[in-house]
Amino acid sequence: MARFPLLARAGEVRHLGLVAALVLLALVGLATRPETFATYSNLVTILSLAATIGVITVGMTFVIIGGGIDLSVGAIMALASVWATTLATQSYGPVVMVICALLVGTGTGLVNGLLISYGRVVPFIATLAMMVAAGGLAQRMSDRRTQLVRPENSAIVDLSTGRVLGIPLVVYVFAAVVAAGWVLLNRTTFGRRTYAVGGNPEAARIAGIDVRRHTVLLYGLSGLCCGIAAVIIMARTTTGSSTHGHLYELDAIAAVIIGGTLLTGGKGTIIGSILGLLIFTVITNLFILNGLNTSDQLIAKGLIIVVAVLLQRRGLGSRSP
Amino acid sequence: MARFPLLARAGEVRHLGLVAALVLLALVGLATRPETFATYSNLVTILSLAATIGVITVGMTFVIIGGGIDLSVGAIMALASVWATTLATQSYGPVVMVICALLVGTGTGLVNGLLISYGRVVPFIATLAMMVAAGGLAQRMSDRRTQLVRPENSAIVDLSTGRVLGIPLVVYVFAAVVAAGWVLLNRTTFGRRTYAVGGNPEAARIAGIDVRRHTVLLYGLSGLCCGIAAVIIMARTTTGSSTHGHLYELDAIAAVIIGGTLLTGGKGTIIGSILGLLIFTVITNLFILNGLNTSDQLIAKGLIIVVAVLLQRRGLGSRSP
Amino acid sequence: MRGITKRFPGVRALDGVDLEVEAGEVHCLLGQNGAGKSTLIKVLSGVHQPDEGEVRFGGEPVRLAGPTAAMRLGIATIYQELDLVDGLSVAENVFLGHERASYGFVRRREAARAAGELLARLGHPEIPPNRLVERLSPAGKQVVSMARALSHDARLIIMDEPSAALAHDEVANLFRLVRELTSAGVAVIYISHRLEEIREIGDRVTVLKDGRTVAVGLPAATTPTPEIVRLMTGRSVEYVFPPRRPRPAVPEAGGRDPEADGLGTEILRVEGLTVPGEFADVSFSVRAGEIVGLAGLVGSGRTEILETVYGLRRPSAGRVLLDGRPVRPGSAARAVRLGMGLAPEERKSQALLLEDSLADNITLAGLPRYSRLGWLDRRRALADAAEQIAALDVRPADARRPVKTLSGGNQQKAVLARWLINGRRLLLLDEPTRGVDVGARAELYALIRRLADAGLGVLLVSSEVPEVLGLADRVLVVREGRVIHQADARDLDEHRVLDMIMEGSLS
Amino acid sequence: TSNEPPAASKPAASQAPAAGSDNDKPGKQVTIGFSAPAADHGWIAAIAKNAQAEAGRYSDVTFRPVEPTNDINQQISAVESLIQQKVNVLVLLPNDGEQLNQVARRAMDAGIPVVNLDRVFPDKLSYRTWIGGDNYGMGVAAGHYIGKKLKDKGVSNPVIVEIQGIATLPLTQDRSKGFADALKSYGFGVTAKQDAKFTVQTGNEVAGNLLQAHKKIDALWNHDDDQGVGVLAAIKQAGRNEFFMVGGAGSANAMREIKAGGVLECTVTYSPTMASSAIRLARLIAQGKGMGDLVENQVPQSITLASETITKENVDAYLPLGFES
Ligand SMILES: Nc1ncnc2c1ncn2[C@@H]1O[C@H](COP(=O)(O)OP(=O)(O)OP(=O)(O)O)[C@@H](O)[C@H]1O
Ligand SMILES: Nc1ncnc2c1ncn2[C@@H]1O[C@H](COP(=O)(O)OP(=O)(O)OP(=O)(O)O)[C@@H](O)[C@H]1O
Ligand SMILES: [Mg+2]
Ligand SMILES: [Mg+2]
Repeated sequence: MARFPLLARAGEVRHLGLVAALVLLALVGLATRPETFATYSNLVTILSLAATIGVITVGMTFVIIGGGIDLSVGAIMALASVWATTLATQSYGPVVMVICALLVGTGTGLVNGLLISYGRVVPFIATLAMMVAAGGLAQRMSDRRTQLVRPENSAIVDLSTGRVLGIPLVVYVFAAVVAAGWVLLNRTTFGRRTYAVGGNPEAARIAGIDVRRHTVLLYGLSGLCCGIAAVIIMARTTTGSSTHGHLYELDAIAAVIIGGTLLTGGKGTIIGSILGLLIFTVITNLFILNGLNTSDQLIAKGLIIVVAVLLQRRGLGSRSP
Repeated sequence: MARFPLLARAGEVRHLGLVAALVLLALVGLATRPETFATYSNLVTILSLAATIGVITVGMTFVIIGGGIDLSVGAIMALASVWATTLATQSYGPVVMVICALLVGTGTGLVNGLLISYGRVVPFIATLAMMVAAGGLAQRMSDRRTQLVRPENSAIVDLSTGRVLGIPLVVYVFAAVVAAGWVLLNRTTFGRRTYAVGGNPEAARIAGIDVRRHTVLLYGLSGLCCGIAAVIIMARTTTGSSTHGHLYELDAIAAVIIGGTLLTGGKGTIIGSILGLLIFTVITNLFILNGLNTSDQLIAKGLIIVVAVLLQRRGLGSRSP
Repeated sequence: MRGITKRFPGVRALDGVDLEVEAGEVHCLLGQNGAGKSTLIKVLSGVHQPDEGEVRFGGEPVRLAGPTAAMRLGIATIYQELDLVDGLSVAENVFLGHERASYGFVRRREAARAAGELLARLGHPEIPPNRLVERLSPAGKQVVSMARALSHDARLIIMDEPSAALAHDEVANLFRLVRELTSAGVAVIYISHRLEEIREIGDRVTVLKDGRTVAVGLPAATTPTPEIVRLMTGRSVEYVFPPRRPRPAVPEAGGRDPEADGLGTEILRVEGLTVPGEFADVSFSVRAGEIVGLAGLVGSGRTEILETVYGLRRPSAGRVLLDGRPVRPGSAARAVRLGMGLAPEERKSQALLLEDSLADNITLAGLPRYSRLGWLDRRRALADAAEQIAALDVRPADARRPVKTLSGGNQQKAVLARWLINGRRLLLLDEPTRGVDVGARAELYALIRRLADAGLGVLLVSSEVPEVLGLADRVLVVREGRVIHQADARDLDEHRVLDMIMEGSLS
Repeated sequence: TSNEPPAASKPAASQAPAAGSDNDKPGKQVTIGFSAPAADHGWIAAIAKNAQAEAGRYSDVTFRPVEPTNDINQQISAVESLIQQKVNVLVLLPNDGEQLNQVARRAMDAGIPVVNLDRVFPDKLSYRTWIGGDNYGMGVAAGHYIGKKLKDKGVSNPVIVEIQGIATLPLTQDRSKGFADALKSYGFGVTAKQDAKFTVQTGNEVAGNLLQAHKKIDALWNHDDDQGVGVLAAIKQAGRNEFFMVGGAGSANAMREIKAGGVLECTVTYSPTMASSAIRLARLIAQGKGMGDLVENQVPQSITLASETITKENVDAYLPLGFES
């Protein structure tokens, strides 16, 4: 946990295992597909594809460090994308669409937080219920149809097609969210308190931290990330749909845990989560470059997850018990 | 935790909330579909539908009380059903098919357990990896096709069509697994150790319990339950397929938690889990009877889950902190 | 504080308690385990809301709606259960909840510097403010807790058993600080089960019993011990340490005639045991009926020695023989089968299933006894548990009560009872009286002695030198992972042992 | 898409003329039970909508749909409950024909005729009539379009990429086989294939990666126009246009793209109007009538729709039939 200058270097040791796993995957890519893997456009593609879950993973990292879990991220993203692409919303133009997605995401997240904090429903169940309900609501709003972003609002689609320095704008959005998440977690009282709330809620309460309020904010933050992810998926697919984000929660949680965050809370890093996620994204890319079929992809993916986790523990070295 | 005689009665108070939720649902059923809901054949339908996940839920209860989680149950069930319906297996007749399903389930579960105990991979990740890999293997073995139970092995199908006292045999299998699970958890040293291992693994280890071995056995048990569930799904659908059991893990975990088992381990009951599951199944049945569309069904389901949890907490009354 | 009443579901933890503390004094709170001391101070620091009663501070009635409200008034608390966050650094823990920050951004350098100053004031400049708290020893964590209390500009500092995790010299350090505070006019509420500390530092004493005040404002220095003990326990405790067997004719005569000194055969022999980085070349033996004590500073490696004997750690050299047979390391299950039992240092985290019943806890290590083909003989288990509960006088004597509702001393008895139901050869006791009140302590001492008299070998670790000297037959002095001296307990006195564990030399 | 002017999303078949007979006249009152997978996909949604709308056209039909689900176990229960309710005839689009076979057979045994929609039951005793699309034929149509066009261009060793739907569905395998067989007749083969999951998002992800794997592509067949929206977006994002694309199913959106002229040149139909036809057949079966244009007194045992090829030339004729994804 590189939170103080001198620890910073030592802290990075934590991620050595993950970096090693990524390097290994890259070597496999170079060996099997030398002509395509290391190209600029392929790397950009990997990052663009990682952007959606990546943003969600940042929010999930906060929630899990804070001692919770959020199963509803995929459904919230779907709901936000649907709400932002209804005819009514679209009539107000792209800016309102973005604001709508962010508000819907944040609002739904806050409802999760209130249920958990004040309703005292365990996070797993509260967010599972939200996953089911938000998914249903998204279907209902969209009448189960895929809603196209209308041509007059194509400014949203430009986020994925528009490039600066050859890199699509969605990648910048992704990077900005990661950077903001890192600063928030490591440099602000909100972030430091998140560790306290997750690691020892009783101690946090005794120290005068409003644990309930903080928990509500954490889920709100996760919801906000889902809203941003909804904007990205709208840009990537040119649509809003209730099928967006299916099973994202599992991938996001897995990325966070592979990144070294404890499911019990109180420990973890944004960088680890993003590295964990990139491992997933690079695996998929490698498989498709090599033309593996889905069944083999799945078998290999299972094995790679286990190997990545074992490598990550080595990276922790003697610091793990 | 009704582990000593006199506590047994007090223990049942725990489930009052769940029973109340079920009664409420039943009243809704009687009010909306008086002519069909309370019929014998509808109740039998509910139980047959509950049997597959029900058996899995029993294994999941053990794993969660023991401090773990098993995301791979659906995939293991699919793999077992596929393996048991390959032409090669089918050529040995129905008994071998059943044994094959049970062995595949147990074996895969044991691999989970070994990864977690001796490989020290956190349960969430180990079983997630297994979920992905077993799913892929099932696709591969079946060549992504649905495998029919051959006519000469129709003894397996008879489990769902054959009836004793008007009740299909699968319901008896379900009941037997629940009863066996209850006895194992409440009346054997294995069950006692499960509570100890989940409640305080360090204390259990120092008290001379082989925590690692016990953990391996718990996942093996969960795998065995998946094997049994595979037999039931083969009987119900007359097929083995890699698509069986999709998302069963979420339903099973939710049922266990709604049933009052702590996700942190050390506490919980089989009866609670089964009540939790029946709530899900009755909800689905009510929706079918009332012809609700999926979106509304999902929204309602999300709300009902939250209400059930709140009711269940009331049922716990003063015993919760 | 006047007429404070606090009810928890099923218990009335406080029942009209009065407490009055003056500026500049050290006011001690005494009482048995579960008397309500911690609950009282939690009311005072805003963690619990009282059901009845009134709190006045500086003459004004105040409402302590939450921890922040108390802190704002200048009430700072060092809690009994450590209240630190493992995943945060020392500095972050010190300022948790009142971070040095501007616009929500932590001023990290300033926080580190300020934390460093506080630690230096506490006599621990060596603790780096940037280190993660999880990497500190229990004593180090206690120091951080104190630094946090000091970081508030407090007019009243409450310390709930601050010395439980501290070694002897650390306690002296703590007292120096307390005197510094009181001379600056700060009031201190001090809770401890060690009467000698109360005598040394306390001005006045308030005694709680079963959630009621039984004595207010007794002079700390002059009230006689039996009087205090009587107030706390409601009865008189005549002796503290039980009598030993008669002194053997030839001490340390093992070898020629093992039974000559009234002790039995050798049960445990440890030869050249070494765990790199923890301890080296440790050799000793324990005989039937003998209590062997390990004295040493916190962090000297005694816990590790016990754990290695028990098979929880793998030694790099040396061996452990139980009844002459080598114990292969690697699993506690094997040690248990061979007849060892360990009562670990951290009762709650290492020994107890807090949610489960007393009976479940007592029978945990004896499950094979109640298993017939895996079937649990619940009647016999319950009967055995009840028998031990009666024999050890566990209160309340209700086998079905969840163990988390028991007081510390009774929980400790439950841990001991666990090992008594299935005929142990050797008991390893790590700090068996930590956090246990005087009355229960005397009972535990008597119990341990009875067990030894019945033929068990006992290996005892305690940070309280008088306890080791009073209870053990033979004492090993451990310093920095080495046994530097062993002798019959009657040939040692407290002063000499303290010198040895601190200086490493014989004075 | 639902956010188009409402007029365009009217189920197409309801505007189609009735068969040339007096079959449309009210007859015996019948209850039609209906079960299909969950409508999380435009095509399936169109199926449900068409069925509902078609049933609504007849005063003598009581429509009894059950909760759609993607879980086999639940669909079995749903059908069981329809059998209990003793409907006159069942229209079933199973999640998987083989897995629902047994319960369909039970319905038939209970005297309830089953109209098997699209995904076929393996056992002919399990249904009275089957009506569905021709998945193999769809692959063949796409294969012929691509093969012929590349042959005409004189391309040798073309890079042909295929994006499938859900890999575990038999229909996917049929489509792939038809595609490969048709290509073979031109001496071509599929260079790479991957499956998306019938959703826009997976279509986008898979296509994004596939376009990286093959820097130069000659032709691309995407099985499904729903996921095709995501595929087209990925092609735009990669800035690629050196190849042409063929779609599948025939959504209105795909037709508009074809009309506008772009990468998507053609789509091969698999029309959800079959659901409307199935309801009509079910009604006729229950009323014991035959089909007006046929000589037979009874409805035939099986009806296979042809897969048609829609290109810029004929797209205007098909636009009214396109379903909104
Ligand atoms: N949160 C709680 N819920 C229920 N009961 C509690 C709670 N906290 C304390 N108690 C009960 O209140 C009583 C007083 O406990 P308290 O911790 O104040 O004792 P204490 O005097 O500090 O004892 P010790 O010397 O062991 O620290 C005990 O019976 C205890 O079991
Ligand atoms: N300041 C410190 N920083 C980091 N680790 C420490 C520090 N002090 C002690 N430790 C470690 O803490 C561990 C536990 O020491 P512990 O206090 O349990 O020893 P002990 O001699 O058994 O003392 P006791 O049983 O009296 O508590 C040891 O492994 C030691 O290396
Ligand atoms: Mg206390
Ligand atoms: Mg120790």
